[in-house]
Amino acid sequence: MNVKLSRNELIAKRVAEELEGRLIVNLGIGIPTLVPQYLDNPEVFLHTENGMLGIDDVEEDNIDPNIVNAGKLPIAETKNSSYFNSAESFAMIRGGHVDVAVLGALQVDETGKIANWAIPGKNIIGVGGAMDLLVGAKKIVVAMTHLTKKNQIKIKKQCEFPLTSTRPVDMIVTDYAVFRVKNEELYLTELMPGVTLEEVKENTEANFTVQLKGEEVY
Amino acid sequence: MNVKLSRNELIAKRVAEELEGRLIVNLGIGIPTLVPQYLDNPEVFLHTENGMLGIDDVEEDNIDPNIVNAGKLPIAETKNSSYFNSAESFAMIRGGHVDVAVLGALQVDETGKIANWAIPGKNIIGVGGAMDLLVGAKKIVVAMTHLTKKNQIKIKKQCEFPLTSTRPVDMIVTDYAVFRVKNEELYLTELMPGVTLEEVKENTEANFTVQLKGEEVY
Amino acid sequence: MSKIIKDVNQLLREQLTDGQTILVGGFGLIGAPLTLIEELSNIDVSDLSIVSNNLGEKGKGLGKVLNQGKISKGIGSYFTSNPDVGERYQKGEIELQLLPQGTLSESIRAGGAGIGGYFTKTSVGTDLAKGKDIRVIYGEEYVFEPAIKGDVAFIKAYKADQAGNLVYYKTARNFNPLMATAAKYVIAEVEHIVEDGELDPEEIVTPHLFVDAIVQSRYILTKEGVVPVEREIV
Amino acid sequence: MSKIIKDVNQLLREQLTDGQTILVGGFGLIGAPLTLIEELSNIDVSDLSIVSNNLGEKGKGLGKVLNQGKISKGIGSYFTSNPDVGERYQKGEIELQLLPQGTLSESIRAGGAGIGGYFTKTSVGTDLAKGKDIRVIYGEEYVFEPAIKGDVAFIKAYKADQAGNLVYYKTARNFNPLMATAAKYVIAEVEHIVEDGELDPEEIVTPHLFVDAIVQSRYILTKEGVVPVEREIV
Repeated sequence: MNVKLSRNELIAKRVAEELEGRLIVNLGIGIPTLVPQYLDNPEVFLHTENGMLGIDDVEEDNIDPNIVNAGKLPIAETKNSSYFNSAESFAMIRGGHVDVAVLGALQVDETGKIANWAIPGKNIIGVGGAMDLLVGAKKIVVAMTHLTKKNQIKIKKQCEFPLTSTRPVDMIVTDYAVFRVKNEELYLTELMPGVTLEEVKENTEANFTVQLKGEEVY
Repeated sequence: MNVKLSRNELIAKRVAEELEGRLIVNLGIGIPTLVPQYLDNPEVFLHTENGMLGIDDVEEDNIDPNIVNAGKLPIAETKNSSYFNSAESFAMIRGGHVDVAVLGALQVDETGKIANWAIPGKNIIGVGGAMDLLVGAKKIVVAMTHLTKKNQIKIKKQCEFPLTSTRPVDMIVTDYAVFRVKNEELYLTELMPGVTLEEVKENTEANFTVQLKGEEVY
Repeated sequence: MSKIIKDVNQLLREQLTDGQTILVGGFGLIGAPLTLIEELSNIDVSDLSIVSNNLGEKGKGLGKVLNQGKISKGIGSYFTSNPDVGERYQKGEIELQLLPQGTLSESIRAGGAGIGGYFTKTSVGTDLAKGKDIRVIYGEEYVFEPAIKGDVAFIKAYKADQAGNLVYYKTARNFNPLMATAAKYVIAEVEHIVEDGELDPEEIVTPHLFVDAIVQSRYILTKEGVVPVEREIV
Repeated sequence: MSKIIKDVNQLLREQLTDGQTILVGGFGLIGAPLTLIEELSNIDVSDLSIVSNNLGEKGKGLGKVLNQGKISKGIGSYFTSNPDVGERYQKGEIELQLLPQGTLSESIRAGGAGIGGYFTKTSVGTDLAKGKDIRVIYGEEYVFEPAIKGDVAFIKAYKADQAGNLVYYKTARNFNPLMATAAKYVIAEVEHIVEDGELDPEEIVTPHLFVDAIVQSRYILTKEGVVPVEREIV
């Protein structure tokens, strides 16, 4: 099977490749929910902040409306799943017991800080677990399209949208490229298939250091 | 059967009579542990701060070393018992979910505040759950002998021993008398069998108002 | 004295008054006390403050009560799930207090546990920390959050025994065990009422000392949405 | 990579270093990780801070380790259970931090939950609140207590599955589930190791993400006291 992946699938697949070793992983809504289909690491255990550890895809016939993820999509138990209340779930997140959070973002600034919960001018009436994940997960991976649907730049010098946290993320995976964040600076470390460095530069406002494979400088 | 009760048993029996209606009750070590044998109220549910609600006496043959109360004495489950961890147990206590705590005391002052955890001059190396119960239980009943083993007065103007809490208790049951505490003042409301008012006065340093039955003034 | 109450309408009329704060369990409709919410829509009460992750969905669950104008304040983390909330907020018809979901749940736990308030790193440096106290602990910045308590809690559990011990079902657990600890009067709506001794003491999630009243669920969330069920009380 | 470790002595030699803070579960000997404590007495390590409700009993449990002079600080609520603690304290051989039991347990929970500290009414106005910050919240005085965390936790559970999910036994639960959340490296001593799927997801008390290593209990508390048991690891 050699199906051409959509932009979102391409991003999800690249994130899945990053999840090596025994890991507790929390997936945000949107592109992150596509990650599991590319995972073949049995030591990745998925955590959902509404109170469950150990998540599998569910077959249509087996849907139970009371087993859902944070996006309220139906999921299934695995052999070593457990359930817990919301305070315990966020205790896990804030307490540093989740290894990786994969999150969507509206904007990223050039220090690696993200905005993913509110848009100025609209009602700011929802935040959910975004801020908790940002301060608590050991590693944060952003999975997002490089540009908005209207082709606006999302990786900016500064976010116009309110920040989710003062903590920079660790990695940004888009349909154009992969960036790593070190000491509040962005490093372009990979280009996605068919994308040129020039295209990344044209569509990114933030400063970044190019550090593609074979160009390691630190 | 008309067995003469010991002083401690007399105190425990009087405390048991006080436990009416549906109640969650926590019993401290010492005299309070004698209370259950005089209880015939099926709506009293015993709570122990090491993590159990719903406690019964245990037969010698059924002792399980891993089912104990806060005094580390073996106990038994009842039909609606539950277990929980220490933080949850003290959340119940501090959060106001325990109706009555029956506690021993070393001294009581004339405002109804007690000292029951430390003796000056000795190492102060143990407090356990005493302070939590004092601030959290809805009603505090002290169950203690009126005098020390050396016949020293325990109900004093002021405690010489360090206070357990700034919160006054609600009731004091001794082998001499019953006192109620209202607005940080002591009211003698009952004399124990065979004890005279004179004897109580002689053996009590704290000021108190006499308000024996038939003498209600408030 | 049994905690099992058959007349839910009467129970709510007895327990609810204008201006109260009500804690309502659930993550959207999952684990929401749908029967109690439905009955709330039949009761004449106003100016309620509702503590709940969401205010239901459009016209459903708490969304129905919202549209009756009974809710003057919402305390939650994700009101976005019901567009009617944003609309009322815009018109100034409802006050909202938005908290990160971890802070919402922790504050309710604190309320039930006799904790006055606590320090969390969540939201430090963001718009949601504006005006809140900051304290440095072991070199890191934390924001102060006060405990949340309610007058009444509406919770949803799976099973209750006669004493009022509760167990939950899957991810319908969510906020319910927390809210069961943090209100003066706690009403648990359950799918099954069993005899004492049928619940394993090790698996009881909410010990009975937290529960004041038990009512039988008459609305259940299924794959097809919320459906009424008829079941006899034991 | 299995979490089940057979060579406990080697595990402790790898994980422990002088000066660490170790959280040790149990209420006296009930629910204490007796095998890990016994092995601690065979390890060359010193200047330990031990967070535990008690420091064992005289010569038993942590009492044995205490008498070896390995413990320089105790953080607990009831050291009275071991007279040797008082004696060493008198001689200035050990530092003690005495906390109300509810504060001890809440501080450990806070440590595991990413809470920097919290306000409790417990101890306000007493000798144990001396020098601590007081804050008035909704008109009542509370005392500030910082979170407690450890480098290593020794906990005792009843069963573990292969992934490391834990369930406990009766009142042997006590501090163990809290301590399992609050250390960088968590070692769970268990009586039974079962296959994944044998524990009910609803009754798991400690989800596996908290547990780093599992060892088989070789010492068990019975009516006759602590006895060695020989059991094969699954």
